[in-house]
Amino acid sequence: MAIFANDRTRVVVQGITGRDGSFHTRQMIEYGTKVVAGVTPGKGGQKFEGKVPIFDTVAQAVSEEGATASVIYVPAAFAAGAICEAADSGIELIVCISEGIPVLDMLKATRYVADNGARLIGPNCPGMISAGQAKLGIIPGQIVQPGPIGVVSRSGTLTYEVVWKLTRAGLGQSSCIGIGGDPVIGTNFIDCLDAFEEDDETEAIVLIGEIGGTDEQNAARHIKEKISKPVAGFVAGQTAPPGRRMGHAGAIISGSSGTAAEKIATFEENGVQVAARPADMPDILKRVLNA
Amino acid sequence: MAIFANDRTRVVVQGITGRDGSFHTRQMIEYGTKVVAGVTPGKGGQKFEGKVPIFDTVAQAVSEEGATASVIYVPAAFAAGAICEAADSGIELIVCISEGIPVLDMLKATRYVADNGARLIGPNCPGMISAGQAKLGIIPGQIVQPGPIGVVSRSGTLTYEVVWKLTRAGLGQSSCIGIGGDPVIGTNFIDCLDAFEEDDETEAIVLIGEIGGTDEQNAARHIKEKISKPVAGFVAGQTAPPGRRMGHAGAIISGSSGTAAEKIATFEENGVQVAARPADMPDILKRVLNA
Amino acid sequence: MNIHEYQAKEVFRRHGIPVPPGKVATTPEEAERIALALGGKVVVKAQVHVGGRGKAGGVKLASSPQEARDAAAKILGMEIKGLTVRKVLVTPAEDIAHEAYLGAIVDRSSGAVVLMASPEGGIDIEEVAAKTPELIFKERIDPRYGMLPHQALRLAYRLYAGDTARARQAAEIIQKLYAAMLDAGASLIEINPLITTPSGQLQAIDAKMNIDDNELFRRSAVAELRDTESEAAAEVEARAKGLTYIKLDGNVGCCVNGAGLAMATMDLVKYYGGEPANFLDIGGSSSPEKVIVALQIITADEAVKSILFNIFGGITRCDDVANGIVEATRQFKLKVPITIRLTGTNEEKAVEILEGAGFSAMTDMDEAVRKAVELATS
Amino acid sequence: MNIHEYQAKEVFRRHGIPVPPGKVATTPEEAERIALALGGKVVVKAQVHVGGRGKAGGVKLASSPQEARDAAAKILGMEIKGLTVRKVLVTPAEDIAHEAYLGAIVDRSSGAVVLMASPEGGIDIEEVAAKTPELIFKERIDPRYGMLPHQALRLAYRLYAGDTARARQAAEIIQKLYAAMLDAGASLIEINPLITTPSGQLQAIDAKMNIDDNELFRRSAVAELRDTESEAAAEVEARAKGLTYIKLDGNVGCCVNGAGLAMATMDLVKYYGGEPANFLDIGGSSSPEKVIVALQIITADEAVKSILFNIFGGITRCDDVANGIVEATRQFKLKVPITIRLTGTNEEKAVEILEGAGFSAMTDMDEAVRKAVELATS
Repeated sequence: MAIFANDRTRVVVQGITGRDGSFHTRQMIEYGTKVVAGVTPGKGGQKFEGKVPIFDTVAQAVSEEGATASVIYVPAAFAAGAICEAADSGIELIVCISEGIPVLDMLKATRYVADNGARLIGPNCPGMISAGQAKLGIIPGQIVQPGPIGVVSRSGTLTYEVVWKLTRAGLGQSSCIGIGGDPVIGTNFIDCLDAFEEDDETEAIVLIGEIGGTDEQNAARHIKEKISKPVAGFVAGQTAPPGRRMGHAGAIISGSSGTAAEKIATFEENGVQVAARPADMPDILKRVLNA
Repeated sequence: MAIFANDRTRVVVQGITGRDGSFHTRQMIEYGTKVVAGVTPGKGGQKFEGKVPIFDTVAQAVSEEGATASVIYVPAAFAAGAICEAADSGIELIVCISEGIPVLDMLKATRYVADNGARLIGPNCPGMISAGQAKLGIIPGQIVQPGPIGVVSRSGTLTYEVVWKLTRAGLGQSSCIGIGGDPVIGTNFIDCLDAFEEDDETEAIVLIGEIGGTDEQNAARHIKEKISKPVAGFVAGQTAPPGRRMGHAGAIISGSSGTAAEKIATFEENGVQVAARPADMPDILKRVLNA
Repeated sequence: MNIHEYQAKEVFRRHGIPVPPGKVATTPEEAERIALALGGKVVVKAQVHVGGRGKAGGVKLASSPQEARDAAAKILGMEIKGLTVRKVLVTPAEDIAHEAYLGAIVDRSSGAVVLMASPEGGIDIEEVAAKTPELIFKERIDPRYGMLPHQALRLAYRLYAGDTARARQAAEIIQKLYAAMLDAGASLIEINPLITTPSGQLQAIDAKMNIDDNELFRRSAVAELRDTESEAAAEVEARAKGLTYIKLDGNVGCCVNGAGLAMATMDLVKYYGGEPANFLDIGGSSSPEKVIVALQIITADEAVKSILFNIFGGITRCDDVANGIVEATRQFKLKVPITIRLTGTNEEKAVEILEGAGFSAMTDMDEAVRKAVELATS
Repeated sequence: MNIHEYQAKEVFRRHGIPVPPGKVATTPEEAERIALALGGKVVVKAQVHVGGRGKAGGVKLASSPQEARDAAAKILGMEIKGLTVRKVLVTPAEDIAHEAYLGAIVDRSSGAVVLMASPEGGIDIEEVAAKTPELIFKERIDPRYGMLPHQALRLAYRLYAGDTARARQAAEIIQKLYAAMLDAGASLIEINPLITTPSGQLQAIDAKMNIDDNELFRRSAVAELRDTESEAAAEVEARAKGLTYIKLDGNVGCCVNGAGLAMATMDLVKYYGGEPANFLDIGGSSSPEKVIVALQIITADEAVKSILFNIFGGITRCDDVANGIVEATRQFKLKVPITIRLTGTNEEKAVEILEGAGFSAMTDMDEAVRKAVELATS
């Protein structure tokens, strides 16, 4: 079944006529995604590639074409606004690829999405792909293949690396979610873990973390308490230098150094199998799937 | 049982050392209300009348004295802030007597109260009284007497007039709620109707409205759909001149003239017995209670 | 508090909302000079706090400065719905390709500011709302987030579908209108019409703002916009003393504590065959002084044949009211009979004070109202 | 982006947060003149973007202008954690009755700004947080409502229980600190210590602000506060070209697309016994030009003995990277061996380009890293 999006998801692309938007829309369509509309204010009435209708507002894309999900490729200055427009227009799943959005804007935008009962993935993320069904974002379609592994990651290209290794080892994926590396994001590790837990197709989960923050530690504890499916983890940044001191507030608020070592230890304490290298991930998964 | 507050309600008074606050706190205590704390920033550690402890913040009144309800008598400039403080401190019932609060402040404050799961009565209202149990506000205690009538009203002294007539006719009250006459208020007619409907002690309901807005019309329709107990209504302002035109926007937004005649007609269409004079109210109630 | 069109346009101008030039005049000569400086055709518009001034002859087109002077001479001093016109706005007559409506109001039922727009602007906007409500578009502004960019743009596209250049202009005006509303503490703000000129530019041709009286304590610059000259003198005097007074056409002068009870008292006057001469609420915490001012205002109305006090003591102390009545009648002689109903806080004391001064007092509202009506008609 | 203490204090001053006077100096003579103008004892403080400057000798007390000059002479040019001190702040030495801590940060886990305060301020605040967390008080600011008055006051009373005069001062400072944070687009803002003078006045003695880089496009005045002189030159150059570069101590120069993959690559270098010389992320949509700059920066580091490219093509096109490598090596000769791993978008084209120029390319990450480490250690 995959999570969040599948072959019935009706996608509107916000910023469809931009450089990135048009390029990736073509790739999403090629992958088989149901791209039903685009939005670029001022280009309403035109068609993208002669096929996909373009509207001035997301509201029109929803009422005219029944869009249920949105992918956002608009410049940083307008991206938080685009997220809010989608949420206010009845879009259920919003995937924001745009990077460089001010964090203070995202504090409000994530609340707005929640207040409107929608789901946001990102921003500053590669988006998601439900293998063989729908691609919302920029994850290269050729590296995935349908199968039993759910992947969730804070990274972009590192995700591709891991997914590609899984695919080459014959381990297909249900869905791959890049949640983004910004400090304030919509969907987090725990949301994805819960969704994979519920998803019949997913048999094991890969979680790819990074240094900084406490999301991996929180995910680890949640896995122990709530997730029955096996989870394999990887944490990038073991050799990263301790960040230059950013004032005391960071350490005070999290009570954590956010190092890779700390995250790996928390994974292991909570029953998550940790891969030392991305290349070890397929073997770990084969082991847990056969256990 | 009465609604919203009873003899177990633990009350904190915000602005307890002010002119109005101290006067009415004495009256509330005299009525038997459990006034467990007061708040006046800068007077923390003192005692009101040598008995009621005063704190600097509502949070302290909640943690030290277990306050569950608050009555606010602070100047208009600080009243919206006081409402938010109460809601943020875990107070469940907030009764704001203060008048003159800017409506734009109240738009935010009412949302904040809702986001924090609290109930606000008022502002710019006489508060409420649960007969024989607790008085939160300024309704004169001597005019009420325990009994089966629930009273809800937008007015102040007109409420007293009606309640006093009920009492003299031997018709006691469960609770009397003055919801306030401001454009943006917390608890409205419908909230009170639903609470009276649930309240075992209440057998009939009196609803006292005024010209302006559409709250009475909405209440009338709600009564027909959801309220099984008999409701008697009164609308003040039949002889009020049509308001000077306040731009088109008012009429456009409500699609209603908000006249007394319109409200009375809507009451009658929806099965609410309407009193021509306050003096007719007791007879109407006796009739419906015996029906 | 209402402010005049010319004042609202000044607020608009400060917020970057496009308005035509124009100045206010209090004499025909001044109007002529302004028209001369503007050049071309002008409109002379009465500045008065009521609607429907166009139909009442308060708006006139003038092709020359001389005509502007004549128009101003006709409009200045004119009475519109009981208010005298003391100022006119002289502003260029614009060529109009299209008229839209834009408004924002604090909406009681949703507890939010609601923006409203219609491509069918102009004087018949209420008819549009009643007959073709699908041509009125709304955006509810969540007070927690304020106006979001897409809301302004979405509304703007409703006005000018297919015309992105105009829609972008309108979206900017919508954002600024909302900002002006918050900045001035307005409970209502309107542009009607928002015109499109033949060259495609948008302009606010009329402007209306109601300021929330509760905002004035923290907005002194806005409070100074109040034009007491354009309001009824008795209402201004009452407000200065903390009373609320509205003159009506009847002959029973009413003095009540609390707005709801005041209205119910007026209704009861009517019920018993009389006509109330006024609405007068002496407010919550009254004092003898307030009562004296109230009696001065009521007795200044020549139509009043009978005075009725209806006081339900709560915060209001009945003895304060009694003392005020006694003191007032020492200061000036009442020429009409007075009926006094008092009940509640310190009722006995009040009765004592009144009887000591030769007045009698009642406790039942219906009885008092019936008597006051009788006295007015006898 | 970090800004200096003296810059943060300027922001504070504009927002009405009390800070002592003081000026910044770049020479000992200038420091002497400032000390003379201030009079009395002064503190000379290194302006550098790292913590722990006190322990490193970057903060000195001076009793006379002559002493201030000597202190500045010692501090200017000093290296603290790899950064050269080029500016000092000269500011009066305050008498301190009490030290508190105040800070605000964008908290990832609650998705909100969190205000933090402790009555136990000063340099050991992190120890306080670790050992006596009950002495750290927090207020989470709902982004929909902003800082509410009671939150500031509640936090202020936590600092100065029983002292309403000081609590009210502190509440005002807390409100202003939050306003300054939003106004400057900061992700972190701190006062440590917030001192009480013997006369009961509060003052911000140190000031720290981190600006969210994503805010700079819309805050030109804030962007101008960037002091590139106080940052490592290579990092400044990289940022100017859209790359992210951080120098490390190893000898395998890494060039990767994407931060996560870059870190994973560094980890793998270590895994295979090597030491990464740097973190370098060429970003998403790369171009041959970016690759050239990246190679310039890597090769400028004398410690680099082996260069490793690890590219997983997505938006990044492998042929762009290949062209960049070929073009760079035409412009300047590489003195160390280069190992190239490419896979993904336009991989075949890239291999063709590289082989045409005499390079070989690999597709497996582990294999490439192992080889690059070997080359660095051989």
